[in-house]
Amino acid sequence: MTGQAAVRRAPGSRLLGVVMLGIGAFLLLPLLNLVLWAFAGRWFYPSLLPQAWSLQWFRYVFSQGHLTHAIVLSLTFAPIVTLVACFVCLPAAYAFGRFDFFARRSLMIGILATNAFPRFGLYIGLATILYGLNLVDTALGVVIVQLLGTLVPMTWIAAAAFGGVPRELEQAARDAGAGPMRTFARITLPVAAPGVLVAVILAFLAAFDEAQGTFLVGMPRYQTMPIMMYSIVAGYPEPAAAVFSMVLATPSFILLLLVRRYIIGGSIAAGFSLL
Amino acid sequence: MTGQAAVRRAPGSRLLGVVMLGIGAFLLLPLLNLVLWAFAGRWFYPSLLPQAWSLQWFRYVFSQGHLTHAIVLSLTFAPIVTLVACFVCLPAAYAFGRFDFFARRSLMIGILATNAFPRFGLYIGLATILYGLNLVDTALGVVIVQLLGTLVPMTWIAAAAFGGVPRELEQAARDAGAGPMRTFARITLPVAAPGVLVAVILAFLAAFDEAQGTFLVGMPRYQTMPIMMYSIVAGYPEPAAAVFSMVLATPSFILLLLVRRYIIGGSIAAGFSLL
Amino acid sequence: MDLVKVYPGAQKPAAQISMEVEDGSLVTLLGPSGCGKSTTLRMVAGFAEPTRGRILVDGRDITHLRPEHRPTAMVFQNYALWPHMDVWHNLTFGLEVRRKNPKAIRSAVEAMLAMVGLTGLEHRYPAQLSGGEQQRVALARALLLEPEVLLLDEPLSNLDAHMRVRVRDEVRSIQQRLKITTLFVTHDQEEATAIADKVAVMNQGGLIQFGTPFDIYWNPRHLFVADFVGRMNLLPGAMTAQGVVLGGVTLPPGGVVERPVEGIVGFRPEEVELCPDGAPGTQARVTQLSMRGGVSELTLEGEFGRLRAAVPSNRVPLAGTAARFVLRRVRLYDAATHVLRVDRALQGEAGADPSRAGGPPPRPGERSVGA
Amino acid sequence: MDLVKVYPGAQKPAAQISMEVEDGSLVTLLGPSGCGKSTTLRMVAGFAEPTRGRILVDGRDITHLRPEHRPTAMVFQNYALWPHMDVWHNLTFGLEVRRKNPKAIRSAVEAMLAMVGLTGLEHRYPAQLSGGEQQRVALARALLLEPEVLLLDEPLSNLDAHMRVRVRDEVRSIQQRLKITTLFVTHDQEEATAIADKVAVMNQGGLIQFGTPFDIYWNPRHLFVADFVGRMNLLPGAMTAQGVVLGGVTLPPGGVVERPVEGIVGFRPEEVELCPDGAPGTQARVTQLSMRGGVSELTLEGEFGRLRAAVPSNRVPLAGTAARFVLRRVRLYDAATHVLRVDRALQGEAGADPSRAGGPPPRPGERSVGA
Repeated sequence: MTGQAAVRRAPGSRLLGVVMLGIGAFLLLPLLNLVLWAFAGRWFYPSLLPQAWSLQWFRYVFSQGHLTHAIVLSLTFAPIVTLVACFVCLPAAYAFGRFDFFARRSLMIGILATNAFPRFGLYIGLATILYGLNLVDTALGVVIVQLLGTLVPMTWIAAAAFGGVPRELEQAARDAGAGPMRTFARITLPVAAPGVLVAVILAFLAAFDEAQGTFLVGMPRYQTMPIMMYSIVAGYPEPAAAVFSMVLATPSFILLLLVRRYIIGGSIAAGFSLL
Repeated sequence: MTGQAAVRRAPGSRLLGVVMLGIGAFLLLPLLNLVLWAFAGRWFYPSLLPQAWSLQWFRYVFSQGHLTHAIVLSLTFAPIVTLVACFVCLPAAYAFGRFDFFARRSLMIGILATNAFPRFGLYIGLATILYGLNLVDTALGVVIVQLLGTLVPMTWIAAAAFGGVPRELEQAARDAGAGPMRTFARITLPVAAPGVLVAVILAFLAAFDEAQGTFLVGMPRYQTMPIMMYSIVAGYPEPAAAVFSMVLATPSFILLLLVRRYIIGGSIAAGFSLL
Repeated sequence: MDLVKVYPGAQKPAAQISMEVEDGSLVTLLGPSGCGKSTTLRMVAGFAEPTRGRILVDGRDITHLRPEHRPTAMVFQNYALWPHMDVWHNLTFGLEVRRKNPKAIRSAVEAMLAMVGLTGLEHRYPAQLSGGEQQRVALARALLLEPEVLLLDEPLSNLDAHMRVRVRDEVRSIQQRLKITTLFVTHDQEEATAIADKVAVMNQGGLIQFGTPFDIYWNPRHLFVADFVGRMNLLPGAMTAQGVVLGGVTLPPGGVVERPVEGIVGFRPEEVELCPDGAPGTQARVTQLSMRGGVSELTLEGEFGRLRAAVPSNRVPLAGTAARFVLRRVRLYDAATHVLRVDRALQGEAGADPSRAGGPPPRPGERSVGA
Repeated sequence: MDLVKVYPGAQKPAAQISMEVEDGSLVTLLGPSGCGKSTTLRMVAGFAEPTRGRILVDGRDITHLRPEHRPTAMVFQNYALWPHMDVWHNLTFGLEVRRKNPKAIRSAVEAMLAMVGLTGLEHRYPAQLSGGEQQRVALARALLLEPEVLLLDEPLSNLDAHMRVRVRDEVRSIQQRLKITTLFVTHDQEEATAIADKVAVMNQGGLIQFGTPFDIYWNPRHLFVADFVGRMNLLPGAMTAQGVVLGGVTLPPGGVVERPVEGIVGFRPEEVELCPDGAPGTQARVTQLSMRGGVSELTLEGEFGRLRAAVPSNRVPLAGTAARFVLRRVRLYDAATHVLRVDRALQGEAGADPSRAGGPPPRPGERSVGA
């Protein structure tokens, strides 16, 4: 009854280890593959690694006018959309996080639903409206359609950030003699800053990666990087696609690295506690 | 100093009301537009509402072999992928939620990163591997590529559900004389059930809506509904696209309605507290 | 003179209170959770609005002032220190808002740091402080505002039992030194009576009794106060000319009332006196002992029911032995209205030495209300 | 006879304890948070593994048994009621696991429900119960397992102050009725001494003192115990032949020790005795009063420093007046090791009546350890 009866060993821990390794490989191998292709000089079957390394495919991609134009477009639209989203959504997020008003819950759930919902339908509905307004194939139309994807991070996560500032912190500032504006500037905003930053960055990434809506509204003039991906797969050699994927992933990678500690700190989690 | 100095009025509440209304309209109008188009019999500019209502476009869509085939394909793949995800991910989720092991955090952040990352790059990397394995344009390849999108809900949310079961509940069961298996079956699983259900449903929706990976791996044989959306926009009349969008949205709508109270209950939020 | 009045409406679960607080005194608002004591405090601070009534400080009506214009300062239950500022900036914020000159700020903050014993921790952030230190920063921050009324909202509830007593004494000592009018909200009756000049006992949004700790403890005028503050034996029974009737048994010391009254009989454990051997008294069995420092508490059982008695820890009988006791004072509360009807000190026939017990001065009949 | 021994290793912040618990007695593990008391309990229950040492119950080594095979039952701090089962199924689960017959289960559970006063709540879910009710369900669930050792992990800490005292008495009464060996973890010293047969005071993973509540309170053998349990005046000072020296002042009652000893002088507020008018004693000023039910505490200040004295609430001098006092008993702790060196009862020269104070029996010198 004593002896080898291990008390604290996880049941089936060896099997679990295998599953974990599998999941890890499933995530890592495609990325690794991508990197290998991007930096490969020569790579022939059945070798596991390229026979020669080179940056030739990077030079190739950046020499294609189509592709560099898409990169410039993406890097222009995403910041603009993020900025617009800040102006529109941050006040709303503060209201969501701080006040209780008519239809608050419905609105928040509505915003969340657009994220879980198949967005293509929503985009089609939006596109026909933009068509009626003669905004299809215009920069404004692209901004509007990309704005849709930034709604969730900008309202939910920023609302969580504002809502996560304990009311007592603001009350203590009022108590100390500060008016509402000074209280917001000196207390609420600084305390909420990490969460708001996460929201802004996720909004940027949402705009940057948006493909379906931009495809409906921006084609053929505004072919951003995610849209270009479709044609690159068909019309360019494989290493070029790998390089282009890596370029597409670079901003996400850098920004996620920047906000990693806030995400881990749980500033996103609070959003759900608002409902 | 007293009198009209309102103490508890939200600053700029009227402006905020306008912003809120704007956001609401931004979400609602495209949907409304979609519904109007789907049920429109005749609708000519500049009328705000159709001149006649009809179900003709529904009949039209369901009479097109291409489209019904896509519906059948989607409704076949999504359940299969969900089932596979259950078998692979739920044990992993339990381990994430309950035990502390080597690289646990890195793995969880890795999984989350795939969601915030532009997935197209990942899909290209995965597709080239599947190409090497001769799995492109096969059902197995489609299942594998759709599995990628189910990882986040199935591990994060289910891990949160398991992790949210207080250890003491399990310990109390052990204390009462139940072994580990009985404790899991009678205590852990029932208590975690709502969160696990949410995870499964979100995994189903992720598989159901997956377009980019399936596009790379499944074309031309496996054109699921989300992929068909691209061709329907170009090749079919507008009301058909609206109807097809609505059909695509139906499962999401029903399932989200089902799990609404659990989402509101916050079973997703717990996931972030695990890190 | 401070005059604080709050009469909020009844539609919300809020407080209905009307009381005057003396200048420089410490008043505790005591009651179970949800009794409206915190709401009352928040109304004084300006974070909640009374539906009716007025709040006056020094005769000035502050009912409709914004919080930042009120002469109050609050210490929050969770301290509410600003996490992105170090201790120094937490303390100077309020003074900077008031545009004090930097030199005056510097010296005031340094003096305050010395007073609360935090010198040297100026550059720590709140997260780097212990609970007790955070508590003192919060107190210092409030005191630096030189409020006319200091408001403390369960300031000790996040400290462990041991720390709580220490900080409590510190708060009291600072309050007395600065002679600052203070409202102190707590749900802990021991804390409330230990620290206060006066205690306001609240329940279900209403003020039940307002008086000195001594008064609240020995002369509870309502069953709720008797039950909530300290330990009180409360048993259904009656008072008759022959004595107190509990469980059908008449307890000897007679001459309590002329006409019999029924209700709930209440007496403190300290008001139960064990008789020396041979002296008359009600027979009982000692069933349980509980050491509480210098005083121990025993459970006595008999036909009369079950009651608790307090005895000095050096005179504790063994559990299971027999004992005799008399009551030194009894109160009777109306079973329906819960209001005090009779309060009588009893002359112990047992010939026990009245000066011996740790209990209160018997007050012969002076408080009898009814009957 | 129950024998419980735990000697965990030192690399983790865990407990180092070696003690025997008598059959049928209630032992409280008392200490500040993080002292290892909960870890000790979890080791007995089987949820944590000791790195060394053994745990014996009735002579049987259970150190390596899985939790489900141990003769222990635990009441968790947060109750750990299964939220998806109603009260009835929470209570029957353990019995069903043990394959008792349904009839026996039914009657056992019904009897238990009656005992803890929950009859009629069988079909409520935990979320529909008050904190006190949940607590009783948790206790009932543990008791139904008929454990040889009942483990309670801060079972009262989630109740409000008032409820805590009530449930505490209930737990003690049930424990005594069933004569069930119980380990009770708490950080509240009042709770620990009130409920226990014996108290184990722990700090930083070690057992500091193990004894009866009386022993722990009056004879703390370590500075930590003196400070943590009850209120103790602790002042740096010395004992000399002339008397106790505090702050340079020699307090009169002489003949304490032959050779002077320095260290930290400790005495309880109850061991400070106010002298009647005219009687000799050390002069002091009363600076603060604190009502604590039947006993009040005052702060005395003078050249000797600052100390607290306990007096019956009916003999409280006014704040600001002068008073004289003598010490009835003093202890001296080593300033470096914190261990008790001297413990002396003092014959009050003041001629005060030793039987009067609520304090302990003076124990003339019997406990003197050093010097």
